[in-house]
Amino acid sequence: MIRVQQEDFDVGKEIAALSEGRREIGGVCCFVGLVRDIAGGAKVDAMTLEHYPGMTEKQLEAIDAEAQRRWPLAASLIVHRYGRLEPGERIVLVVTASAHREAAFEACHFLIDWLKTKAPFWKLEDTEHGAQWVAARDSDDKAAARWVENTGSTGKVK
Amino acid sequence: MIRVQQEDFDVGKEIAALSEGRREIGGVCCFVGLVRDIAGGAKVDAMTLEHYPGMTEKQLEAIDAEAQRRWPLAASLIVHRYGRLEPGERIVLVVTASAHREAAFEACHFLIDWLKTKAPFWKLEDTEHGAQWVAARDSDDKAAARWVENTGSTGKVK
Amino acid sequence: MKLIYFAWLRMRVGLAEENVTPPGHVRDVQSLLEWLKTRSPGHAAALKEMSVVRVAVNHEYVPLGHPVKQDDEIAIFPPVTGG
Amino acid sequence: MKLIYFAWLRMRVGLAEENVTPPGHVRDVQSLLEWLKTRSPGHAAALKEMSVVRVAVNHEYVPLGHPVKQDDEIAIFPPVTGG
Repeated sequence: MIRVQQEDFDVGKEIAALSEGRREIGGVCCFVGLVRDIAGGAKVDAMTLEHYPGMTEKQLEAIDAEAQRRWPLAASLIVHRYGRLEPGERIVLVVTASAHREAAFEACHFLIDWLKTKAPFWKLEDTEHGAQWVAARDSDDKAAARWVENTGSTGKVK
Repeated sequence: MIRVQQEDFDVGKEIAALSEGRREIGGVCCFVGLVRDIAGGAKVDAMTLEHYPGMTEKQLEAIDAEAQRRWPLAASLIVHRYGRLEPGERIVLVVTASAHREAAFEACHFLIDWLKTKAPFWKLEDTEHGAQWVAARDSDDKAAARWVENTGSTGKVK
Repeated sequence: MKLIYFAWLRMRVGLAEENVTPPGHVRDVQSLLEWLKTRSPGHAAALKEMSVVRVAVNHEYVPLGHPVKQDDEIAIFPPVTGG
Repeated sequence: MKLIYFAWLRMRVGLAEENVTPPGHVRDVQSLLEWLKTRSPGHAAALKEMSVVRVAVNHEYVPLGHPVKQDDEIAIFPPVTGG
């Protein structure tokens, strides 16, 4: 399940809703991304997340479906916010639930790594040096590259 | 930070309390373990978690300190329940917060793997075939073995 | 065709979107981008460094050789930075 | 010394804890466990399969060669299954 929204989300409620009545679930893994107050050494006052409505939903749906295909998940959720956010605010939530913790961990890690390089969002930071578009990071590309499937492999690439 | 308690916990509140006002945090990873309604093919009506007061806290403190030493964490939390729990109930919560998501993910994964083989808890399951002590699983030992430090290495053992 | 720009690419072009009818030789993404560079100094500046330009046709990422048609929605943007 | 048992080991021994004063030759965990087996059929049954017996002295896991002293708190239990 995916959602793209301007408003904040409640992590506890999202997890509870996802696992409610699903008693085959043994483990839930979640990741919450927050706005940091520092970027490249400069103080950040706020950040504006721009996205591409339509493509965002389509890409997130595809990413979510890929996780469901590659891991035995009972449920999964991606919530991504857009608009103006201040330091400390939540940006993104990924939740995965499975009978087994390993699948929950791997799928959650995959989802955040994957969406960082695929979902059409762009961050504009208001810093003490003015507004700056965040540059894509090599480390994010490398993190995503770990999850590229080899022929016949379904897990994390070692 | 660690807590051992009989009562339930609120995942959203725990995460919020841990990251409150800490604007250097960019990512929070959490894991929630739940009671499943099936164990080894048998229906589970309830589970009773026994533990060793005193040693439990000491081991969890040591595990938490080890995560703090091995990863650049802004904060971490382990909450483990004991007593009688029914399917769907929360057993354990692990939360890690860091400037960077990779550290948060690895430390969270380490903490749950590590505590499963080190924290003195024992599960007694009420199943349709009577009460059964849960046997330790090889897969848990293997999961924990990944995190054994090689000389000079601090990350996940590949 | 409908063109949409995002982030600093949008700011350099000076437009969030535009409808264009390129000449007949524009058949793929590569030739579309080359033609777009000739439309204005803003377009040229935005598309100067191709290593940081990504293209989606009808909401899917595509390589430079991907064909473009008059009824396509074509988005042009820098590498994404969400999450 | 104070002995504490947990989980199925406790049930087999039939005691949650007991205070014992072992003979002088009991100087380490190994010799303590051997001596305990002679105390009752319950103890013997609980400690029969040593591969599933873990020992902590004063809240720390220890190997079989670890020394034991009269004022130690010694816990004997199966592999843990929390989390």
